[in-house]
Amino acid sequence: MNEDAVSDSGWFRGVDPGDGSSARHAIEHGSAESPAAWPDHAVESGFVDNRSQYYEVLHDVTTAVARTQVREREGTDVQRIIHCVRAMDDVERVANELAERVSAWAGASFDDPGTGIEYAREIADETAADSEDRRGALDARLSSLAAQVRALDDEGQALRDTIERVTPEVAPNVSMLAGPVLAARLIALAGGLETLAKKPSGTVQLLGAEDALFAHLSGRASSPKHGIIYVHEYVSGTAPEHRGTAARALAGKLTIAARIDHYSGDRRPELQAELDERIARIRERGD
Amino acid sequence: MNEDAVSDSGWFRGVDPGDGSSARHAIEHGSAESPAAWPDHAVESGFVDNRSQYYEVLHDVTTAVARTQVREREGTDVQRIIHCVRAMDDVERVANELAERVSAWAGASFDDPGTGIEYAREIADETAADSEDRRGALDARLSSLAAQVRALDDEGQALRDTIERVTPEVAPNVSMLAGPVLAARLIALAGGLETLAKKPSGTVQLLGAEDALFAHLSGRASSPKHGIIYVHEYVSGTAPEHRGTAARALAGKLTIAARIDHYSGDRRPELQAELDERIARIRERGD
Amino acid sequence: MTGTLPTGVERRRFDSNERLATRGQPVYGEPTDGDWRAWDIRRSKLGAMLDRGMETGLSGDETVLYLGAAAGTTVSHVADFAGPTYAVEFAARPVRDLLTVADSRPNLFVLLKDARKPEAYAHVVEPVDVIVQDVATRGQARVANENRRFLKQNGRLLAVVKARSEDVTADPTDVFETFRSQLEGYEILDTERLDPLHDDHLAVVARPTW
Amino acid sequence: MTGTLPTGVERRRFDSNERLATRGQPVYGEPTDGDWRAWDIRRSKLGAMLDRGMETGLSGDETVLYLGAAAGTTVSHVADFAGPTYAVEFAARPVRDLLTVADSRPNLFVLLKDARKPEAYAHVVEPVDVIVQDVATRGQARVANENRRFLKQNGRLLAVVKARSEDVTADPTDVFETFRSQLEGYEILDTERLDPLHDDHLAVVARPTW
Repeated sequence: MNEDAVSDSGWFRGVDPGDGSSARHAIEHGSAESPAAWPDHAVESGFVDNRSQYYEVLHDVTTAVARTQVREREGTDVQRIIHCVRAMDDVERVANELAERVSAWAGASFDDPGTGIEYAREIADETAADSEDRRGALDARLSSLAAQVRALDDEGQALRDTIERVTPEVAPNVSMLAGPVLAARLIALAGGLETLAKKPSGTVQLLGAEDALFAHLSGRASSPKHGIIYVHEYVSGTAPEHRGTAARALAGKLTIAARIDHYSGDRRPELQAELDERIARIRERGD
Repeated sequence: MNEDAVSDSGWFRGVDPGDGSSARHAIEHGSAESPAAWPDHAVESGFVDNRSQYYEVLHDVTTAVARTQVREREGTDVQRIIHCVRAMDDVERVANELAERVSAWAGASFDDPGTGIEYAREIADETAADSEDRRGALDARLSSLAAQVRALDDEGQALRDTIERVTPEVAPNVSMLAGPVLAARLIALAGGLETLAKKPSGTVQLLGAEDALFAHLSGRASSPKHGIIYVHEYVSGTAPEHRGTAARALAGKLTIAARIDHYSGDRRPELQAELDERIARIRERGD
Repeated sequence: MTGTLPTGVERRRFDSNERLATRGQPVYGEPTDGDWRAWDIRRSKLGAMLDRGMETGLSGDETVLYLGAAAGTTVSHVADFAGPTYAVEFAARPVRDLLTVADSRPNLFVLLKDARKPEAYAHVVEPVDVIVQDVATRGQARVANENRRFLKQNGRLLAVVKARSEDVTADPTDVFETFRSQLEGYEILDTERLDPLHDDHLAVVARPTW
Repeated sequence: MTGTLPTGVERRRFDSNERLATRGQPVYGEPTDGDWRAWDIRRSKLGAMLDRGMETGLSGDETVLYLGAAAGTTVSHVADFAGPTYAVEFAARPVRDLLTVADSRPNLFVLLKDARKPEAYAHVVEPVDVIVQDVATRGQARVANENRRFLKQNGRLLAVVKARSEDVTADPTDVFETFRSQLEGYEILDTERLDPLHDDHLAVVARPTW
């Protein structure tokens, strides 16, 4: 226990009752070795007039402090999600690039080189007793390169696991509707949960399609119907002629979900039911 | 010992003296448990007329077989170098890309994020006792990502080491003049030592500048003066007005070196002396 | 049913079932009847303890320190019948919900603190009649020992020990035995397993020794 | 200097130094005098053995199996004074140089083979008077044992044991002792360390036992 950090006075010692900021600082950063009859001390010291006033002040201050702390911690979590989703994309991309190199290299030694990360993992795992010749023919550097691909692939998976664990804590409703990874991508594209919550639905619909939108605005292409939300089954799994409508419906619900996640944090299971119903209707009748 | 592979007759058994290909195959792939007075057997079996003729045939056949084998093995080595240099470029590129991600992420936790691979290695190595706070603040996923960068950086170094060891064996003269890594790049760009040896000097000078050359031929840019050989100190370290001349001189010597490497394999230290002298003259007088 | 319910907690009929209830703003979608709200004992271990008649010593209007308040399901009922209620919770996410619970309960004080570090809230929390402990971390006995300083002389510790939080592979009986042996400065008055409503949970009533 | 030089090897004066020499096409930039070429004993362990007068049993015109011929520095001199000379080398790169050596020596037969697998060249190599062994791999005693089959009854093994090839960390004396103890079917006639010309190398002369 750090003696320096421990005083034996209540949180209100030295705090001006009219100065909320110093009160909040005292609650958050103060400390004491033992409890004491703080309400009585507060009255005796003249911090408040009576016990009931003390509890009133205490309620306001503790609530304000906790709210700020929660907001800060969630902001940190949002930043973490953004970094994780960007890192995951980076890691998956470079794993695929190096896997291509492994495949091209292995093609020089074997007649049947496979492709992709799975094949690189095979090369890295090449230890089976029945493939001794093959192992002998395997360049040590190629094995090592393949092991890098395997490690990157594992890293990508670990990042995905983290995203899937943390995103529903921070954005439960967006995660419910979009799945945690797409939710994380939307938050990352918007630059935060708050900025996502403040965007109009039409913008959310086109997040990740900025290039296509710019091409459209420059008169070089038709208007894009959807951005990253295309990967959602409710968009990509809807017939092309209704896809724009489905994207608009999904973006609408996601926008509501983001606002609830940011401003209240309640879980609203009914959002999912409403979205399900709306998409079913669009797929049936196109509206 | 595999009994099937071992016969107890000489290499010339069943070989038609006039059929060089079957003789070479017998030398390369035949086997016997024990030696025997093969010259006498060969005469007795009528393969040759006398011992001196036997040795003459043996000399020709063993020499021809060894020459072919050497050429094949070196072809494999050249392919290995090409794969290593391409893999090294890939690995170094992705290590730098992921290091940027590490740096951006670390910037969210620390006030003093560094940049580049060195900084990612620092994050990965963060174990010093005096930085416990900092270590506590370090996201486990960020540490893990940084460790990937470190592993990729090590892999790139291992590939470079392999290139530096193997290239001088395969292309001693080009390696002497250009350094092993640039030599490997030239071989990789040409697609092999043989193809490099067959290219005119002007082409060697521009290897790696194909895009710039294409832009020039399309009338969109001026003629490039050098390709990858720009990284050689004799080009980049020469004053701009003489750089084209220096590049031409270096490319000329590299072309000669590649031909010697491919066709004879002799080491020719005098090439280095000639190049040194030529560059000194260009730097002095521009010719 | 040997224990008496504290004042402010009653058994009432909701949809033809008799259930525990307190008076207050509803929190988690529980059935209501006028001011009264049902206390879902499947979601609340303290509710289960009261329901099965454990002698908790609660009589109403106590000062309470609640360790491991989570989203507030149980602490909302406690604040309904108790006096000043200090709710300690370390995870940020459930505290968002806990704040909503506190909004309508002026006697509920939310502290985003670590229950393993009482010095960080001893400058706020006064001596209490009851500690309710429902933390899901390792070292649950240590948490009880560290927080003993907050209990008044004839106070009560109402702890729920979660076997899986200590060691998912160990036999719950062994975990409970370890908790008992590690508890220091307390006299255990009663213990009861909460199965089947709450598997692998042991309810403990204890008072501080002096 | 107890040993006699084989026919075809002479001490001759080059640039005022008396040096070993053989007659043949120069190979590695060594000084020449007419047909004669100096044998650089700093680059050749067999040359060093002859120079310091070890009793090699070589008299000239022998049939030779040379294991570990490398680029041919030494084997070129051997082929100059010996009869049919079978040169085994496993690494491709030095064989390119070795082929140049063989071009002007019709009695030199180059075999790109592994000296640890004699069956792969026993269909080519006849029984020999001398094995010269200078391989830089682990298991040098095993190489000598495996190739014993090529030696005629009164033949000689002239082996150079390289301590560093067996174990870079071990004491060379221990490595040499291990080599001696692992040699099977040979009687050791003489051993001599080649320091300082060739550090950590032991020259061994042996003959097969029957």
